[in-house]
Amino acid sequence: MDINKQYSAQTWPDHPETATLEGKNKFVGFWLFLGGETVLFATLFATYLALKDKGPSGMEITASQLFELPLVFIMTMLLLTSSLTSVYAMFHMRSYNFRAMQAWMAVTVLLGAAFLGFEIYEFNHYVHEFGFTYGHSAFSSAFYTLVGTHGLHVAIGLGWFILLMIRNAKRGLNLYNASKFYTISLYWHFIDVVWVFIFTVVYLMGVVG
Amino acid sequence: MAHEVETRKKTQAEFEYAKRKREEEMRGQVATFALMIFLTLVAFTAVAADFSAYYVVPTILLLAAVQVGLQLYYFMHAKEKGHGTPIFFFYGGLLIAFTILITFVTIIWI
Amino acid sequence: MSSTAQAQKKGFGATLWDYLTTVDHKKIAILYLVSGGFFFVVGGIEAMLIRIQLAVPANDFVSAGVYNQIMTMHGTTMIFLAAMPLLFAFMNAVVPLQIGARDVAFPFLNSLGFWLFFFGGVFLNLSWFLGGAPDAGWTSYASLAIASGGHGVDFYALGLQISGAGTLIAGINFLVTIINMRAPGMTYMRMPMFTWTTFIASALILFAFPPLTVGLFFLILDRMFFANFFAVEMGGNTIIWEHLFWIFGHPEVYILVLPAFGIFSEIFAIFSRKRLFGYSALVFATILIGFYGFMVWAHHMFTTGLGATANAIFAVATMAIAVPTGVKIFNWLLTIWGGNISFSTPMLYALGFIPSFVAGGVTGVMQAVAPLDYQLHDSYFIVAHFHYVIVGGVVLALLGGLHLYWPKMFGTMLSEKLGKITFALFFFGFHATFFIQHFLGLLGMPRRVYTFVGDQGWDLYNLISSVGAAFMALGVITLVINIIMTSVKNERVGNDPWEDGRTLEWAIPSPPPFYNFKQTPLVRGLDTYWIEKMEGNPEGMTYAEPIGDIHMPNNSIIPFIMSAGLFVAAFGALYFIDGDKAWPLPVLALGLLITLGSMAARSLKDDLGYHIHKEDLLKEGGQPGGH
Amino acid sequence: MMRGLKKWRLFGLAAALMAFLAACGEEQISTLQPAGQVAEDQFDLLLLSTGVMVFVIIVVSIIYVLAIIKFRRKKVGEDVIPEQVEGSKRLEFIWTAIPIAIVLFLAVPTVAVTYQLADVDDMGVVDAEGTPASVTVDVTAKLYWWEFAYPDLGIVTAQELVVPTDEPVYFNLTAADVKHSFWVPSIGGKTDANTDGVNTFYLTFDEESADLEDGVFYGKCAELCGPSHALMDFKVKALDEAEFQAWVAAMQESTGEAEGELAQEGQELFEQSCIACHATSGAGTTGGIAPNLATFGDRNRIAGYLPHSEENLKKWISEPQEYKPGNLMPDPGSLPGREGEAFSEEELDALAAYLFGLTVEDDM
Repeated sequence: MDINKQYSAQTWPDHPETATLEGKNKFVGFWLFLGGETVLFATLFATYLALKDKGPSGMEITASQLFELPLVFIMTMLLLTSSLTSVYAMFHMRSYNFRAMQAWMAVTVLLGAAFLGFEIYEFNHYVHEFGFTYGHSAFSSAFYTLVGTHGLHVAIGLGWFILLMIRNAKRGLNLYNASKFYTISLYWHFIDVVWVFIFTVVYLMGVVG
Repeated sequence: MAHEVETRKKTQAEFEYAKRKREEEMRGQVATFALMIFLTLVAFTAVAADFSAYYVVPTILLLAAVQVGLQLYYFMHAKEKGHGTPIFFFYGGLLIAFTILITFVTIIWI
Repeated sequence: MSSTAQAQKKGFGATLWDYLTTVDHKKIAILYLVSGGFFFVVGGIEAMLIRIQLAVPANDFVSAGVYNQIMTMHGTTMIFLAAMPLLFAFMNAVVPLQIGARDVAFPFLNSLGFWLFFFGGVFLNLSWFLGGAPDAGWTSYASLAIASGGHGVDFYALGLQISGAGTLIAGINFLVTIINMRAPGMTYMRMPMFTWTTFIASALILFAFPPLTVGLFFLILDRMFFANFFAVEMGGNTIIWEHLFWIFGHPEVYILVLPAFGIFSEIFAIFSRKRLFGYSALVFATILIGFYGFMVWAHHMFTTGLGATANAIFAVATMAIAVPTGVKIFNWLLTIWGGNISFSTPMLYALGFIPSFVAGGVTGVMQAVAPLDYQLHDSYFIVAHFHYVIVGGVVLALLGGLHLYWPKMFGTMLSEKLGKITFALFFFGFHATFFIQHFLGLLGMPRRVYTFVGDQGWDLYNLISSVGAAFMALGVITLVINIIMTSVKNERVGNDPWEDGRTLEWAIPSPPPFYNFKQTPLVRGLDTYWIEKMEGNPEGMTYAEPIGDIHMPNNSIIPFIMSAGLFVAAFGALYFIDGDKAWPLPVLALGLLITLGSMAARSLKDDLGYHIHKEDLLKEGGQPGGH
Repeated sequence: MMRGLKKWRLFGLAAALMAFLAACGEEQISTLQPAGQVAEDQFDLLLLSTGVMVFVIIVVSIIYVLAIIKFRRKKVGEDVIPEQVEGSKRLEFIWTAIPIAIVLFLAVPTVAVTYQLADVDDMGVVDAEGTPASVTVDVTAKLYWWEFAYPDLGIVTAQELVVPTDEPVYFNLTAADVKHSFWVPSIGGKTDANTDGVNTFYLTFDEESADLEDGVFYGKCAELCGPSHALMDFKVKALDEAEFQAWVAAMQESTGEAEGELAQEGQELFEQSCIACHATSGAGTTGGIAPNLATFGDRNRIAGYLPHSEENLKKWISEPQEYKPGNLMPDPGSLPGREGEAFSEEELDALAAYLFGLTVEDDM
């Protein structure tokens, strides 16, 4: 494949992400990876459920006291919206509109960064207001590990977005990088999928008790 | 490894058609998004309204499952062609994930 | 380039650099083979020390603490650092050839997977020199693993984490390779059995390793970073570890044994000169075993106290696995039935496998009988059982596969005579060592004991077992002699040295040229090469394309550096908890920086590979030996 | 000639018999010589499953041997290319259906016995007067020793479990430090002693242990628990109902007082150095950090595995780490009042005299 080959909107394939063998491989491989990630997050969720509210005898902090829904709602909105903006980015990628794609990706990154900021604030809040540190109890370890692993995925996703945007800023779309843009957007949606379960299982079910 | 990619210039009609399809799809995506926001609002409201946990928990889990389906099939394009194998494996992962979750809420004991 | 003869002509430095940077699946196969072989010998030495210690009652050859380290490292090394990489060696060497591909789907990741495994294994074994090896058993049950002093268990958790990441990458790579890279006409139901079993085993890796990853992270976080997953007094729960470990650990058995089944399937077909009997039944049995593999893990935990209902469910589910396994055994028997059996070395291993594995299988069913398992669990009976499965299944496959594929990988045959001696010594030693252990278990001897008091009815049996182990060691030594002697002689062989090859890998030179297939083959049925041979096609292949330029990936040192970064970071993490040194945190950061930096470098630099031009391919003609 | 052959036959028969008997192991520890209902049920399952499995092995072996003999290249011919058979639906059906039938056949008793062995409903049931109908033992596994408390009887012992025969004995099992596993092979299968939570089960002892070689059944720890896992043995004395009641009464009255001059010296020393961890009265409470020594003189082993002699006791007291690496018993020098000084030979004699005098069986 010639990396310098120029395309126009009319020569650009309908599915540029899987137009090359490398793209196809990346596409299938990444989906498989997400299948593995599903199991990984499931074990974290399962452990969280097993250790929820568990601590040294006499521990007083429980999920229903800890969590505050307004903050979680804002974070959810941010992440859900960022999922839509990355869909827009892919829409423009498939339309061979590089600038629009970059712009939507930038929006996605901003939303993701805001989400991450809130999460850091939230953790900080728990530690300082409640003394709910990582080593506080089995509950705290399970909570921070589950939500923190998700946060780490968000951070990695942001770094990945930024790296791709900088790297390709000057040369625009080609079939070599189309699949890369596509996989990061898959990854980003997956992060959103995990968050849907986090806000449901951890926060909402935590508040319900 | 055939690394050369056949690219072909679309005729104007083909191009217009593809473009229209994409735009239609994008409108669908926005509708999906609206639905997702709505489901989220329902879930949060149900919890904030302090209904009995027996009703709320299954409801919000169901809402989450629906949202995930929307993400998978619309945002992640799983309904498009060529997704058979990936989705098969993804569901394999979900099946095992489900087994693990069931285990950890039943036989971890204490 | 891919021939050893040519490699010898190059300087040592150039060859070393070549192997450090290679992304060629055939060379990565050799890397897996060599390092897996090395760890196999290390694990074997540990096994010999165990049998020396247990040869007589109240022996003080090694102390209790050291024994536990040896025993732990024997299990860990054999499973993670010997059996799996050796299987990966054959998968890498053979699977792309069997499906008519020029390479795997992700050559770069293939190299990364290997180096992660390698550095993880080295890290784990450095524990011997840095204050003591892990001593909580290869299962590393949480309460003991948390209580264990020193850094042994830290080495275990970090080392396995690194090499486990490599395994996961390798698994995904094989899956995508088999899904996307099959030659035209190679439908799923025309794939050779070894490819099929690799496919299923890789799927198991994909889903089984994440729970291990999580479990190991919990262990790392608990031991080194103040978490409380398993600290009961802080609300933790040790049963979580047991579940996570066995959710991984049971499929792991199938990850090992399915490719072994694949190798034997190839051997049975080749040396009976007959197509596999009931190919489609074998395929479905493989899929079924893979699926069941995930649904039965709690049979390792019958005595934990999960309750009668859980035990009953998992007991019956476990028994169900016997059905597809039985189907496989009978299909193999019917493959040789009516065939034309040649008793060459690989076939001896395959024929030796059937009774050995059946014995291991039936004791498995006995242990599925949950109440009976209360007696057998954690006794020497279980030790006998899993060695019958792992040695009688996997190791025999590795040895048989080694003899089978050696000419394909290196272009020269191993000596048949020495090969048969190896088989005889190893096979006799294996049964002498482990058969008697069933009875030791029934007579009340628990496993993982560093010594035993005499006159409990165990003395003679233990001695017999130790003598048997010596025969296995002799067998392995004969194999090493065989490898050295035949490598020195280096008599070259042609495409199909066993003369009855059936699948595509036998249609190309031994060793294959670095681009594998000059022209992509067209697959016209199961056992392609056999079909072409029977139809008198002198080329051995029908081609799907004319000769043209071939695209090849570039070599890269980045996988090596990326893995080395994690290796460095692991030291930082390991010593962080001591709190008396200033350097761990900077080292942890430095290591992660190396890894992230090389990831960024990889992503910023385009790696488009290069082309072999049509003219060069034509110039080479049909010369075996390649480049 | 014929006579020679006959002799050989006899010899062969005798050898086979010997091998068979030897293969059943020592009756105090072998699962093949069950001495309780639980072990018998498990032994029956062993026989059943072995029988079924031997049948499978025979079928496979016959096909296997015939195939190898009939279809070897020497016989078939060097250049013969056999027919490339694809498979057979009928055969596939047969060897799927028969194993399913076999599995179902095994599954029924498996499930039944699994539930049966988990049945502890009668545990702690009391009669009209409020006395428990059966004996319950709280077992706590600790680093390399076992504590056995009888909460209903108010007594505690260690290392040697004493139980009545011919009635179900119920157990509550837990671990104090790391996981262990409780196993008396000739009485019944093992159960893990977890650090989180209690496992309950029952065992029945059908034979009195007095008839055995050492007068005890052997018990083992079956879960790796550290360096001395191999040495974490315990013993079981199964007494008939009357003897058991006598033993309980003697335990309840045991005081740990010494008799004789040397032993009294030993007691003084013991009370200076050892009493902080070891109780010497059977009517104690649980949770001691070291074994209760009320029955020390009745025991069968020192430190769980050394022969029960004064000599071994002295060695064990002097160098506990040497004999049970990783255990928690301190060196004599570090005991209260010792100031780094080991026990002298005289002191060891006195301690031995005292400890060997701690017995309840004499009072039964």
